[in-house]
Amino acid sequence: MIRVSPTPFDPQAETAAFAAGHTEAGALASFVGVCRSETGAVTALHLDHYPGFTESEIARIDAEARARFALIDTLVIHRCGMVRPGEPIVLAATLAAHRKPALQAVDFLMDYLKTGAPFWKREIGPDGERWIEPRADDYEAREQWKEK
Amino acid sequence: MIRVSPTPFDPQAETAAFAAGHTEAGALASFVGVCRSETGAVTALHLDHYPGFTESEIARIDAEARARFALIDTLVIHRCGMVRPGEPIVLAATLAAHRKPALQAVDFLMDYLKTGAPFWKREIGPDGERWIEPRADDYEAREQWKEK
Amino acid sequence: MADARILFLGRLAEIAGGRERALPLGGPASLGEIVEALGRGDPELAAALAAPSVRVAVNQQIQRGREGRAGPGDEIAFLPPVSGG
Amino acid sequence: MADARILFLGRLAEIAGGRERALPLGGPASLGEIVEALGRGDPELAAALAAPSVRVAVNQQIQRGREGRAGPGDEIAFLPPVSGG
Repeated sequence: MIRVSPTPFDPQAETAAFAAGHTEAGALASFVGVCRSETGAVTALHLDHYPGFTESEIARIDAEARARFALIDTLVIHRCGMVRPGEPIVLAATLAAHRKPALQAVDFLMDYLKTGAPFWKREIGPDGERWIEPRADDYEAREQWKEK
Repeated sequence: MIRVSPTPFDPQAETAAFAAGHTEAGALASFVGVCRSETGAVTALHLDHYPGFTESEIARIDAEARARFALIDTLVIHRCGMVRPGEPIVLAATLAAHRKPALQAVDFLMDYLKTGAPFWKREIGPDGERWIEPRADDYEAREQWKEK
Repeated sequence: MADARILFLGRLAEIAGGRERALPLGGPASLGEIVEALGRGDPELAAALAAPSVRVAVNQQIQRGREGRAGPGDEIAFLPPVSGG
Repeated sequence: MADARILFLGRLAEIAGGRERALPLGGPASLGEIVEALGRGDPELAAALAAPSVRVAVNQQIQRGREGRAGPGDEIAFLPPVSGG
């Protein structure tokens, strides 16, 4: 399941609901990216997105993960709008029969979301605002999957 | 924190409690290994352990993960005793500033727990019982960390 | 003349002075012509839209460079480099 | 003669017919002597304890092979290959 949420979500409650009822899944892996306060330098993060397009691009990344790894199910929830320090920005969770595909798929999803999910991040702090783009090592992390 | 639990635990509630209060953590990664029913072939899994020794060996694995990766905190909960299908066997969770160390440390913890945590697993089914030992690929997964 | 709907995402909205704009078009035009029309009298926006890192989507379909065409009623979005996760 | 406490973990408990056993010892002995005493009259247990995959811990400290020594009051544990996670 894929969701872009304009309001805060509870990653553990979402993960519990996702895992419930999959009795054949031996492995549940998950990652939660959280908005950091950078010891006060960040008062909020604003995520612009492109409704419709953003969801369909995340769906493409998700489909690629399902094609590459032996997964039972996947869950991606991504915030949009104004996010406060301590609030989750993204949750990627996978269910699989075995641990390696579950963990690798979460790693893959995060590398691809980081450089491919259509969001535009603006960091808002007491000293002003700045736009955030992926770092060089984010692009490198994504490239590594192409050799595999 | 490390815990060997003789009774079922709620991995999402444990993860939420673990993550609470770490406002500088931008990344939370976790893995939950669940007892599978193998479509009815398994009615329970019994985990023998060696009290005291088991905890200290898990603590060594955990210390190795903290030494290798830039982590803020770690959590390992491992069941002992009789585990029913659908119940969690193990939870490994990490908090870090960034996603790569968080995810890699969970992968590392699971590879080392699989081959190094002192538990002895007996699978109980309608057709009898059998002892479970790590598979060849579990040992290989562990070996790969030594090259890195 | 009917309008095409122009969307400026991320920092482009700041440069354009708004997230959305209506662009009157007499008929189908190349993306190059549309970019030129949007940048007329606004060199900062013209430079920003010309950057190769800025992708263009027509009706939510990413176009190769500035090769596509669009017309009245279409939605044309300008996307700077994304940053998810 | 005082007792050493012997622990058989995992499948060794099945072979030994119990998870725990008291072994009377007159004084410190080599692990080789202890393994021999435990396997006396029980060839299946003797073979299981001799397997190189079975590790021995004395007072929760893993020993190198069967090189260590233990005496009365010590806890000697036999550990077949583990399987966590």
